[in-house]
Amino acid sequence: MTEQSPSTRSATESPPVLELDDVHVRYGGSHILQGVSFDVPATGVTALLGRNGVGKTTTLKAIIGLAPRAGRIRLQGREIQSMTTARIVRGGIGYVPEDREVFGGLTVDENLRLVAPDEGVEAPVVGRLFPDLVARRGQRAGTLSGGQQQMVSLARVLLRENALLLIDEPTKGLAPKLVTEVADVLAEVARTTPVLLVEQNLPLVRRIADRVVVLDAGQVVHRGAAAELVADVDLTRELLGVSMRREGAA
Amino acid sequence: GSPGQPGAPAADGGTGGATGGSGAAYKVGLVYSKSGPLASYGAQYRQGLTAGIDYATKGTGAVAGHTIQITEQDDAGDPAKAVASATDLIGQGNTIIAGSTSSGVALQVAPLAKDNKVLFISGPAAADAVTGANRYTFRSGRQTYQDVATAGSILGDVKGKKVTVLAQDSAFGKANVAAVTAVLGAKGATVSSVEVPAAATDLTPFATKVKGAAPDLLFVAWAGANATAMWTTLGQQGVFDSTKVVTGLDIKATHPLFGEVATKINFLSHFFEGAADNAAYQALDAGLKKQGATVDLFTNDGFVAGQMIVHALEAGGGDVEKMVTSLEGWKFDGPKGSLEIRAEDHALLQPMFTATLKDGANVVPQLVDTLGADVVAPPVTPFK
Amino acid sequence: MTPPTDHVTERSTAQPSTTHTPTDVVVVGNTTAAPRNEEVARARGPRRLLGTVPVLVVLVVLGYLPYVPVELPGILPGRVNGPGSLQLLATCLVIGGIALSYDVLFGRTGLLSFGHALFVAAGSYLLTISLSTWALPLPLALLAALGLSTLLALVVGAVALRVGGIAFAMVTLAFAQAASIIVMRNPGGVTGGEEGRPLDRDAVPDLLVGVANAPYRYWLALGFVVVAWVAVTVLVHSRAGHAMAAVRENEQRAAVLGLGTYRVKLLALVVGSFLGALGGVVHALVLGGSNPHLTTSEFTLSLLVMVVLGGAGSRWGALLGGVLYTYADARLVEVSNAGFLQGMPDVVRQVLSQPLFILGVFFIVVVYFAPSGLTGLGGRLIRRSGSR
Amino acid sequence: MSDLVLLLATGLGLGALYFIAASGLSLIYGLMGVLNFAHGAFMTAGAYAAWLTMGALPADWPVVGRLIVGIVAAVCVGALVGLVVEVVLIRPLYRHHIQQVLVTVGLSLAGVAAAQGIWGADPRAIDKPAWMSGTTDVLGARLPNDRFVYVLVAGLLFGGLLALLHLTRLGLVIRAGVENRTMVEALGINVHRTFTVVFALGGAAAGLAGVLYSQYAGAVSPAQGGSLLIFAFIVVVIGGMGSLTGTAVAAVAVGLVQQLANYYAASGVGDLSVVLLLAVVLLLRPTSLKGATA
Amino acid sequence: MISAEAVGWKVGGAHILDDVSLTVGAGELLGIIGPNGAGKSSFVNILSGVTRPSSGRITLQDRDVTGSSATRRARMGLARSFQTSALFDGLSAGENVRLAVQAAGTAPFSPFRAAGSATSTVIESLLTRVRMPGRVRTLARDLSHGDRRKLELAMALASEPAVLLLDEPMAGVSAEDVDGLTEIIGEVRDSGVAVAMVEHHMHVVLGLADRVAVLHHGQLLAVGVPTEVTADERVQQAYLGEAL
Ligand SMILES: Nc1ncnc2c1ncn2[C@@H]1O[C@H](COP(=O)(O)OP(=O)(O)OP(=O)(O)O)[C@@H](O)[C@H]1O
Ligand SMILES: Nc1ncnc2c1ncn2[C@@H]1O[C@H](COP(=O)(O)OP(=O)(O)OP(=O)(O)O)[C@@H](O)[C@H]1O
Ligand SMILES: [Mg+2]
Ligand SMILES: [Mg+2]
Repeated sequence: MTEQSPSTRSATESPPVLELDDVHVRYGGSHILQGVSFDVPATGVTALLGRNGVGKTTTLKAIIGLAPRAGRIRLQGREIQSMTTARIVRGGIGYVPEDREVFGGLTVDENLRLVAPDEGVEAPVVGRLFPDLVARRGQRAGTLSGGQQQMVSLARVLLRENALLLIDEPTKGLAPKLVTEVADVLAEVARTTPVLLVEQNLPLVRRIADRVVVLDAGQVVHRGAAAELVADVDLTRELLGVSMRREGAA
Repeated sequence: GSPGQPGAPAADGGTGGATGGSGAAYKVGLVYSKSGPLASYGAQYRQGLTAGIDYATKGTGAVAGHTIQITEQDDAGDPAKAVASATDLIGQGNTIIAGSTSSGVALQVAPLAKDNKVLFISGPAAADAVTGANRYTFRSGRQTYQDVATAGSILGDVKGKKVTVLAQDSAFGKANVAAVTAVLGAKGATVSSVEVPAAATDLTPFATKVKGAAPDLLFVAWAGANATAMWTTLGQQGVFDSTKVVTGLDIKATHPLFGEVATKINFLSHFFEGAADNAAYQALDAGLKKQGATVDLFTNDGFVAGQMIVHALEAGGGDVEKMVTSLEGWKFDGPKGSLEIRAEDHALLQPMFTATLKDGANVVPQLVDTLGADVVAPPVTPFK
Repeated sequence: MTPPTDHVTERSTAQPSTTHTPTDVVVVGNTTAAPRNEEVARARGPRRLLGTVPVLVVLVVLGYLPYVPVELPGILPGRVNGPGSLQLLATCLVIGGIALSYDVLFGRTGLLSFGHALFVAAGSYLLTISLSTWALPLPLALLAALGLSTLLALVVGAVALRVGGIAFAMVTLAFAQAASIIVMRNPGGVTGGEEGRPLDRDAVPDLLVGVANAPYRYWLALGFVVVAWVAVTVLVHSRAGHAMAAVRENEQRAAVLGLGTYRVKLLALVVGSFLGALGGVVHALVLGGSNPHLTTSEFTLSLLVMVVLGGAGSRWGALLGGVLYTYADARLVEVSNAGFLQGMPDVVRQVLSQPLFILGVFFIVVVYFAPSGLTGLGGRLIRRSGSR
Repeated sequence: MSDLVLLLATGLGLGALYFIAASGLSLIYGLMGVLNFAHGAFMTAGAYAAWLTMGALPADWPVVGRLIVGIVAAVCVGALVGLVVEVVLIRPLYRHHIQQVLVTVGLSLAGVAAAQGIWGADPRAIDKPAWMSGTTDVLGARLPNDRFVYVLVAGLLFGGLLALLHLTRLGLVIRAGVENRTMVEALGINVHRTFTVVFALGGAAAGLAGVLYSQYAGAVSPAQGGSLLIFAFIVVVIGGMGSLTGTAVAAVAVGLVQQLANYYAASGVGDLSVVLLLAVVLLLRPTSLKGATA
Repeated sequence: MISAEAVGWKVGGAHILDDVSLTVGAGELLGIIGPNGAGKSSFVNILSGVTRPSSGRITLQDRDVTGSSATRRARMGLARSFQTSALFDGLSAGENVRLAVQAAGTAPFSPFRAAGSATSTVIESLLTRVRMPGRVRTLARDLSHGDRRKLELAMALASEPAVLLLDEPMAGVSAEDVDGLTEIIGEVRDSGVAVAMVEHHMHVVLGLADRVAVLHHGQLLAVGVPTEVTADERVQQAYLGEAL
């Protein structure tokens, strides 16, 4: 257990937007999250890192009410751990799931209209970030390529004002060029909305994340500023089994 | 040690006393529809039976000092359940089984009677095949042949006439077609049929076919649902304009279902309220009133079954062979009039009726004619 | 059928339905019925041997019942070894075995067939017909009934398996429905129409006829269950059984692995149908005839209900579901005619006196409180008490 | 010629009835993945509601007036039954599709049995406006007037449902919810409420079908809904589960095929015609008519 | 080993693939890259028989397999993974692998062959190889995303195929394991298997591929050795951008 960070909170003056306090998730007999506690400050990108299967996705699901959870979760000071998913989302959390989960039978436009009934694909943010989607507005989302579906999934949450975005591996399966673009989008979004980001692409984390939280086996093993982690090769190797530097160089 | 006989009761006596010493009850098992689609037939049968036993035992409910103990089982119209129930009842020592609201049940239970040598008195089931099924099987109701023969009488002399049968494409319907062909065909009528598949929802095509055939007499053999739609359709397509229409009169509850054409139909009837009048009828009427019920189609079958049970017990005690012999050839008065159990095949020879439905809100059947048992007697079908 | 694209596959792992065949939702593909995996539980040899102990115990107890002269008032009609009780138990066992045969298709392979009744009825009717109409001796009649039924399964399966999902369900339903109509129409007088066809008593051994011989019919039914149980056990532990599980879980994936999914499904259908036909044969012997209820789609539907009630993909589940369903169906008539109803208000009494009402409510209650079937419920209880 | 006109017209009327019965089924199936076996019981509920209402209204009202009130009652009762069933029985089993189906099987048994217990197994006559029992001569054929009513109602229902699904936000949510309920929820939309609405709508359509079918049959009986349900199932399947347009086309096709086969084909074939049609359609076009029409 | 000749695929008037010809030889690893929606997965689907092309020819081990089913091609020694893992969700990870092992080989399917022939050691070693030891008993549906990807790879390897098609094997795999899996794929190639791999992780492609094919709008934009291709300006513009 490395508690390196002197104080995450000093970086931001305002109170955290999200607080997790001793959150547990159990599926049947398996204890997946074993007392996870961390805060998400009200600005910037907080990256949630860890090896495969440590519980990153489960953490996001616990926050949004898609996993059976115990413990306390506060959004802007309000306890949300016993609310339904729909209420939590309306309370200001946007969620981009790991599996894209677009509505395959609906057109691109209809997918977006679910969130923004009046604008759909015409919303300025879509035209600016994902012109490809505008061109494919009438295509059924199920026939989109993997990357295109990822765009729909991202666009969907950007259509609404959110207090916090939970984004699970947004660049998975995206072409390198698009990864860069998405990174830019996220950086821009994070200027106005705090983001809790799960990501395996460490160069991207380095580029846009302000803080990191590292999970291992259902527990938080590290909290700190992103820059610190990047700077400390040994720590990165210990926590994530890989060095960010080398990745970046590739 | 090795176990005893499988299926045997406990060695130390136990409860087994099914038959035996004087004063023990005579056990009669009933297998009929208390629930399921034929529940109302079953209810009528049961009410009639109570009245019948009461009448035949002169209110004592006992034969020669032995009370008649009735055990009831519900077959819900399902032959498989009926077989299980009958097995159970026979196993419990009932030497008489009665009931069978539906033909399917009657035909599946009849072999059991023979296998286990018990008396079986079939109820409202109309299938001709129950007659002559085996030595142990009797019936207390009428059979299809008698229905059809009655219909034939309505047309009078059928020689050279065209008769069409509109029937459901089922065993019941087919039996009717066969019976009409046999009865009326033999008298010189040309018989054709329009068979309606069970799954047909709209009956217009069949009404059109009937209309196209332009018969002198239309015999309708229809059981169960969408009767109203069928009659309405026949009316709409103008079948009644040119053809005499005959059908069987079902239980009271169905009388309002003929709709507007009710008065244009000629009915043959097994039995209805006011069809006959004699001591047995009055006893039936009174017996039913006591139970808060009224005379209806199948109360007769129950009543007659009651009479037959009592007669058999009087003559044979618990001895099945004696009971069988006592019933064969027995002549007696039932609510319909005088009846005879034909010795050769156990057909129940009985009078039949024709009727019309009176107009108005309360459609009440009116007797038109009574046909003697001999006029409508089925041919003999010896035991297999 | 247009082969589904990669995209479909992609989504189907993540979402409960696909656009191409939204129908697959109810079908077993993505089922939430979560057929339990016995393979997981019994992986190794000694464990598997241990697993057979309860089976043998149950078998011995069941086999001994005809020697138990005890009365269980309210539970069984008369003595346990009385003819009524044994007949009832025999019927329950036969249907339980047939449910087991249906589970080969439904629970093991994920084939939602609405036509299983066809094969059960084929076994039953072919036996009565070959005994009575064709006057074959019993061994030949058995051979004819089973052989022809299996052939029928092969033909029907070969055609129906060209499609999948609900379409498969409906094609099998169409076949079964056609057979039902034919049986009802009583061609040449061989099926007896809606009245059914009694068994020719002279053609079967005396031991199977008559009320007094109920124990032998009971043992016959028990024997059938044992045969079905063993057959299913062997099947699920064979490679074919594994392939069936693969087809159930993800058919396209199985195809890409090189498993001949069509053949796997056909095998499952034929084996299931053979066992079903065997059940039909025994059914005819136990009940003394064939009746058209066996041909109806309601019968298949009730098989489905049994399997799911008990727990799909588990031998205990299917068997227990079949036995309990049949028992409830038969005994609820007693409940609904029971005396205690007399004191109730009219409407309540009238409603409660309908056995089907009680049966319907019974299902709802069971499904509601044990969504993964009775065996699932049992497992849950065991686990809970174990963890405390 | 007049025969053909008559058969086509009545076939169309039959198709209209099938469509009305199937629409609710298709709606619930398509959108929730629940093959609602209780749909027949819902129809029965509607029919009895109308029958009771018509009986309770003053007898000196014109039959048409009583019928209209009866229809309203049937639709309301259908919707209410659907609503209650969804909230109480279906919702708690959301992750268990097959179990949901089983619950509806149980309901169908219990519902019909309850009706039978209360009102008896026998059909009860229901009043029908005189005009609807009459006929109109068209090209020498006597067309029963009530068929026009069924076709009209079916048309309106079809249009209404299509508009609902494709033009409203509710429709959009419904269509999305079909595919991935969790995700709709994760977008902040209350799916529970939407599905309840869908079930109530399906129930209302069933109620309507029930009362119209009782008019058609001239009587109400407990098993009535079930007998119509079989055809509704077939229609929904041929039409491609969940596709409203497919359902409409299939309903008309089944109605016409049944009518024509019953008249022109040899006895017995008529009965098989519909199942044969079903098998052939499925084997030739496994994805059903949907692809061709939607 | 496997080759596509002038393959085209149209859906409802849209050309998804247009005149694509590519060959992968034994012991060769072909990287397939291209922007999202370029048609890479569609191409893999066509090679593996999941989709039928509208035009062109596929040959596998010198036999024309354009018309044959996915099952048939699998039995001829072709294995593949899916872009989003397609697993037997209700079975455990071990059973998934066991099925893949059992289905392997060119022997016709024999239903009653003893089930135990795939020993658990084989299964366990395969799972260890893809860096997910101790997961044998976990149901596939309960695996985390990255573990599903690895299991997918294990299944593709299990059959010891002659031709291996991988659709984004690294998507979602944790940074730590990417190197390990890369190594495994390299070994497989070195053992003489023809591998075609769609992948967006450029360092993986560059490290592994003998040749790289770039698809763009369904057309083959470039084929060649990695350094050459990545230097191509069109490729940079269409695909790489300023890569992270
Ligand atoms: N429904 C479930 N039932 C049981 N175990 C589960 C379930 N869902 C997830 N798990 C287990 O919980 C653990 C954490 O899963 P999670 O999806 O949160 O991992 P992750 O950190 O997101 O990994 P990845 O990087 O691979 O996506 C894994 O070991 C997984 O197997
Ligand atoms: N049925 C269809 N109808 C219309 N367009 C389709 C259909 N199926 C696929 N497409 C289109 O074909 C293109 C190729 O899709 P494909 O999945 O092969 O892309 P890809 O190269 O694998 O992309 P990615 O890297 O994002 O996975 C996409 O633009 C997609 O939208
Ligand atoms: Mg994850
Ligand atoms: Mg792709």
